[in-house]
Amino acid sequence: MSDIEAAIREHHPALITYLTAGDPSLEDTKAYVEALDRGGADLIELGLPFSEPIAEGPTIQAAINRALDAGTTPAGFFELVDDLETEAPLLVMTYYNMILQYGDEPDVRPFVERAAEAGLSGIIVPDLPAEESDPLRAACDDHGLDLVFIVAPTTEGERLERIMSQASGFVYVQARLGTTGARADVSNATHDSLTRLEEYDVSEPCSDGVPKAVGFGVSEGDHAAEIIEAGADGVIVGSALIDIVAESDDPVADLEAKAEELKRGAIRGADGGTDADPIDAPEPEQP
Amino acid sequence: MSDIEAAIREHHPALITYLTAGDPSLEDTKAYVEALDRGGADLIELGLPFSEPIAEGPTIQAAINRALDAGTTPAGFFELVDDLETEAPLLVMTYYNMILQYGDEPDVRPFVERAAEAGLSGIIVPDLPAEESDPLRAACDDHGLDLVFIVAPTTEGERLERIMSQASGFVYVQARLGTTGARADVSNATHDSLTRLEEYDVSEPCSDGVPKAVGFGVSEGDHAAEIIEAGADGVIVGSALIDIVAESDDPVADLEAKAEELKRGAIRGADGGTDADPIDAPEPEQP
Amino acid sequence: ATFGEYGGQYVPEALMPAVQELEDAYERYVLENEDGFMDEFRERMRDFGGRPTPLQRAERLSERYDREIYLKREDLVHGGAHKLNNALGQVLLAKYMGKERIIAETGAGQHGTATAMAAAHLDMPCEIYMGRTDINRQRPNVYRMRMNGTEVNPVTAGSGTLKEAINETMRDWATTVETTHYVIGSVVGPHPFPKLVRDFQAVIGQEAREQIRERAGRLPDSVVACAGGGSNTMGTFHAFVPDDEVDLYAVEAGGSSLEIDEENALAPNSATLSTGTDGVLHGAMTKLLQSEDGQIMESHSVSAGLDYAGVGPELSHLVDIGRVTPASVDDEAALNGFHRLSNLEGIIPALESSHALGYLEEQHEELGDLVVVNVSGRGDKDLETVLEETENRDLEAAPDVEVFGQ
Amino acid sequence: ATFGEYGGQYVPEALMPAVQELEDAYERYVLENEDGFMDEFRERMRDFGGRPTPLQRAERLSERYDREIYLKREDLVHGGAHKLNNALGQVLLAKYMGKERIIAETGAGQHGTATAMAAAHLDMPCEIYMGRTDINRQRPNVYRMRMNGTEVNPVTAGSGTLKEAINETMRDWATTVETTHYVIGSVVGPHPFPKLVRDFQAVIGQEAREQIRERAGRLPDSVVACAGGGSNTMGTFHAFVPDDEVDLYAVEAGGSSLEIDEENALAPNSATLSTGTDGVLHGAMTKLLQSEDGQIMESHSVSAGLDYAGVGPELSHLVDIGRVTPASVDDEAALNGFHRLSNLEGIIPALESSHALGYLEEQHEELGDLVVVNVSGRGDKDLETVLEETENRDLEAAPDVEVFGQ
Repeated sequence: MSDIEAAIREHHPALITYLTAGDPSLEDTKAYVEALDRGGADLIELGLPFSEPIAEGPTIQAAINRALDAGTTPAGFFELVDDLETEAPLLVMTYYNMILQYGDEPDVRPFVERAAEAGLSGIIVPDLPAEESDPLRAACDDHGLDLVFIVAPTTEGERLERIMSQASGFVYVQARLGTTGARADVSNATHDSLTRLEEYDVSEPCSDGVPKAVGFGVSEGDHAAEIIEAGADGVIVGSALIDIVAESDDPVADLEAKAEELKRGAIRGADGGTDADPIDAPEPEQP
Repeated sequence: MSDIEAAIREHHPALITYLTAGDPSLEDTKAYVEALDRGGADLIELGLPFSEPIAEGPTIQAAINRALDAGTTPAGFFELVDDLETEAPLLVMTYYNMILQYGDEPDVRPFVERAAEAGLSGIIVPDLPAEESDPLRAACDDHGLDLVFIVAPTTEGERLERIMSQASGFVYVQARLGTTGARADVSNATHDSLTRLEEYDVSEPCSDGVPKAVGFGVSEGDHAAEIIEAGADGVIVGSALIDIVAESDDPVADLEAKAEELKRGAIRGADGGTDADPIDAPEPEQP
Repeated sequence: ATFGEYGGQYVPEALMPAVQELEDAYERYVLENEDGFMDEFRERMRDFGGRPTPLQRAERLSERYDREIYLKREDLVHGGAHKLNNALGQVLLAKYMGKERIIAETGAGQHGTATAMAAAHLDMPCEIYMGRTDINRQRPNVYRMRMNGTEVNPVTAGSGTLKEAINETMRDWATTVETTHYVIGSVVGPHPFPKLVRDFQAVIGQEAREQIRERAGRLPDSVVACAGGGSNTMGTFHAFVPDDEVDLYAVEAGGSSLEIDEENALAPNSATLSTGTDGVLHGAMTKLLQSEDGQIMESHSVSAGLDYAGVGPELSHLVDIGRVTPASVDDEAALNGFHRLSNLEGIIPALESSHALGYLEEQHEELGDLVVVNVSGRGDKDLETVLEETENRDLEAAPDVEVFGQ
Repeated sequence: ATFGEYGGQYVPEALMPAVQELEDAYERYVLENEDGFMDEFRERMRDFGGRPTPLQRAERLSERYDREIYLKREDLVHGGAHKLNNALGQVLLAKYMGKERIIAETGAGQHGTATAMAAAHLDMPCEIYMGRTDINRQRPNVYRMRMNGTEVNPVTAGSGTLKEAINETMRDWATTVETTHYVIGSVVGPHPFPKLVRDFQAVIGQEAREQIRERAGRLPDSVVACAGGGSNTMGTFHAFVPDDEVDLYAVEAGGSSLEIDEENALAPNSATLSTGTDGVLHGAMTKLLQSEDGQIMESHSVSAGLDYAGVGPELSHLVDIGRVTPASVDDEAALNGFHRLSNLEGIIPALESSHALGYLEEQHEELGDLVVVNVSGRGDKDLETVLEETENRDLEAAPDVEVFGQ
């Protein structure tokens, strides 16, 4: 069992957090990651910024732009990871071209090799569907890294089965169509997540063999609780954390507190204890 | 013999002058016409302004615009002519549409009738070639008016012969192609006129039966002399007089003096006396 | 005269030999195809001009008006309008006649750009007279002419628009007539221009007539075209004139009103066929917008290409004998027609053509079951005018164009 | 991958089903003409789009270069460029697929206006993403889209140009994929887009191949087309690819220099085929202008339509196997090409197409005796740019445009 799957099973229900590396600097990212680790994140995704983030909403796009403006490179990124000592395993989230271009020739292997060397446990590539993933999966296998697949609301039937069967680490269950980031109302996203989970047999934790974590629009402890209660093995939170990075006067403290809130919510969900703040219906849309 | 032809033969060589009626007002035109009459003009053309003077150069265009801006109408024009008592016979020069529209229906006859009543002796229509002139010529014949034809540098062969045979009053010999008005150098126009006259047998005054007067670009007494010496029966001057109307501080005096200068030049030409100020060659072109 | 009581050759004597020379050339080259002139003309209109143009069934207009509406797509001719049909024909004819230089007038610039294109294509020096006011209003067209190597001569006389540009071109021609051909831009001017231009434009109706028979199996009940000077009108109608069962509608610019302001010599429209009186302008007897005294009015239309106080003499004749029905729609109906075709059919028509479309909206019930409308040109040139004019009105067919808000 | 090592489907998982649905539709409707799709497409391109376009012998260019030069006149397609071939094909396909909404990106606005026209024609709701910078630079095209009833959504991210507009359209698609078809504007994007767009554009080369055989009695020695994303390029080349004796030249925008500024991630050119390296962008493996790390460069060209850091994967493949020769000319050569065709042939070409003409000037001696050049679009849209860019240079082919002096 991979580090990632082990972490999720051990810390079930799992909190998975995302930050863009280099936003606003790699030094800051180091402090933020450590804060999340302290706050209870069980897995940490680190975004290696790419200039064309087609799967991201405005919040993460802005984070990526800040990171690129700050001069974040793959080399710097890996040095950051070299330096990080977290309890939570680390994953890199980046676009396929960044992986291909690392090294002298377009080839996925140098990147994976360096990722393994830096101690990363897995890779998520938002623009790499299963159909195009053989070379990268082979390289990941060679170096003991998980290649995490995303399952979207449009993923159905045979394709869903095939992806589930290839999955390692965890399956990233995309709560709804669209891009990353909180929309006008976060509770809609929560409801979408719950609907998504109905497609799987989630009566038991990790019930289909591989853990399922839900992302896209999760931002509060109560949403985490709802999602976990509905059967998810983990929740993935990104944009809500980026907002803290961008806006907080004390991001380190606030990130740690946010991780704590989310983790508590997840645990509450696992205990079936969401009564305190039930989400009965979508809130009205904000204009 | 018509008034016009009689005037040319009696005062040979003839000075024919043009002014736009109503420039800058009909009262002023009256005074100017009388001044030209005193100064020695043997025939006076009065322009009835039309909004689209396609045969005129910039000087007469501007005069026509001033006259139209002053509110000059056919009715006012004829009233002016009613009032004028000049020794020189008067002609009206206007475009065909002005003639057609006088009266209730498009018809040339009301205009000709009124022209005769006002005492005009002839009509010149710059946009009416011989081919389209039958109705107007018939009306003119009915009322004893001359319809004066223009012969252009491009008028040759059969057409020239036909026009000469239909001519009454005088033939307007257009010195050169283009529109009315002095060009950069007036002596070129004089030379063009002389060349034009070579087409006719001009060894004797009025030698082809009908008098020939040369216009387009004549502005000085010496040019008049040259042209008459070459065999013309008259010279036609317009734009040079319009310039006086537009620019002089005392147009009445200046117009009378200009007419005297031109008439003297014409007489000198008839006496063969151009030696005083010979025009041997075109002057260099003005930039 | 040439057409009933209309037409003729009312030009200065100096131009008569040139006009007669052109008459001779028209008969030999155009009517008799001497030296294969018409073959070469047609070949060049195919390869250079993009002919034939389609006759397109307008699906949504057909639905809207509950009858079959077909559009003749002259907007697809090279340069963006039917104008090239005539300009290329005349420049080629000038070449056959041994002329060395081309002049032409232009108002909004459509005829000027077409002539400039034709002159570049046929390697003929070309000068275009254009009113100073129009130059300032239509800079893109001035640039297009300059790009084609044509001189553009500003005309400052009068209001600095089309009428003055024609006057000035005639003056040039009176000076240079021996070496120069004047490419008149419409079915106006002295004989043989109205016939010559009509014959070059007649390809519109010839194609449309054949196309509609092929598509609909019969002749149309009516044919609708806008009319300014009338070149697209006569071009569209000519082939149908002998077909008595086909009604022909010439839609003029009603401007803001059909009334005229006699005192200021202003007609706030260009509805010459509908409201004009007989007279002589620019070489021909025809219907005119004129004062009682015979002074030519300043006309007006939101569409610069229709903004002319005269009209082709043949159209005057066809109206007089009842073969062509004159009609007009106002600026607002034309603007709505512009927006409607853009929005419903994905074709942005010239404001000129939009008058025909405005008439279709207002009077489609009179037009029978099968209607051909000539889309004489494309409307890219009119975008600014339409935006300005739309802003001041509450037009039912206009979209909100505001995307620059923030 | 789809073309040798190039192509593929590098898209977010959420889009995979849509991409596969499109693959299925492509095979059925386009390849197998199911329900007569291709028949309807061809009929609409004839009646609405104005096809076939002429292949014109360029007389003065032929003389200048002492060889036979033929121009494929895509500038005469409705809307003013080859873009409609693809836009109409895809909007029609979306209709056959039961989609209810169209989205597309646009840079300078050519693809946006073509898509808006097609959507209006086929009565499909349409939204276009366009960078805020491009919106401000290309207002007339924004107005044209609005006139056709299309929404224009400003994209403020990044430099606010084409690349960002594509990103944003992909994001919309990832949200609305179930009801919406994304009309990609070139032979780029995930499979099957590069084949689909190529097949809709292939009519250019199919017509040209038949026309040149008819006119010259044989195949050309070479075919020249400009290349940005590559849709007019592949459209022109596709029919000739099996003809080994025909050389194919893809002329890219050399911009101001072929050097790149790695530090600022700027390429002062768009010469992807000539200088790019392999990578993945916008769904496909292809040649790219990118930094060593893999960040996509800001590209540059005086021609907005060529200004893209990627290129169609099939072109990358054809260059790799030696079937297509990549080439480039700089901004100045393109501007001279623009002026030359305008002046000598009376055709104002798009600045994109002007690159092909610039290459003709520089390298005609390599091109053999019989050359076909694709004039992918008309240049009216480029007048302002050309005036500005001409003012700052001493161009041998440019006229003096000053007529506004006084």
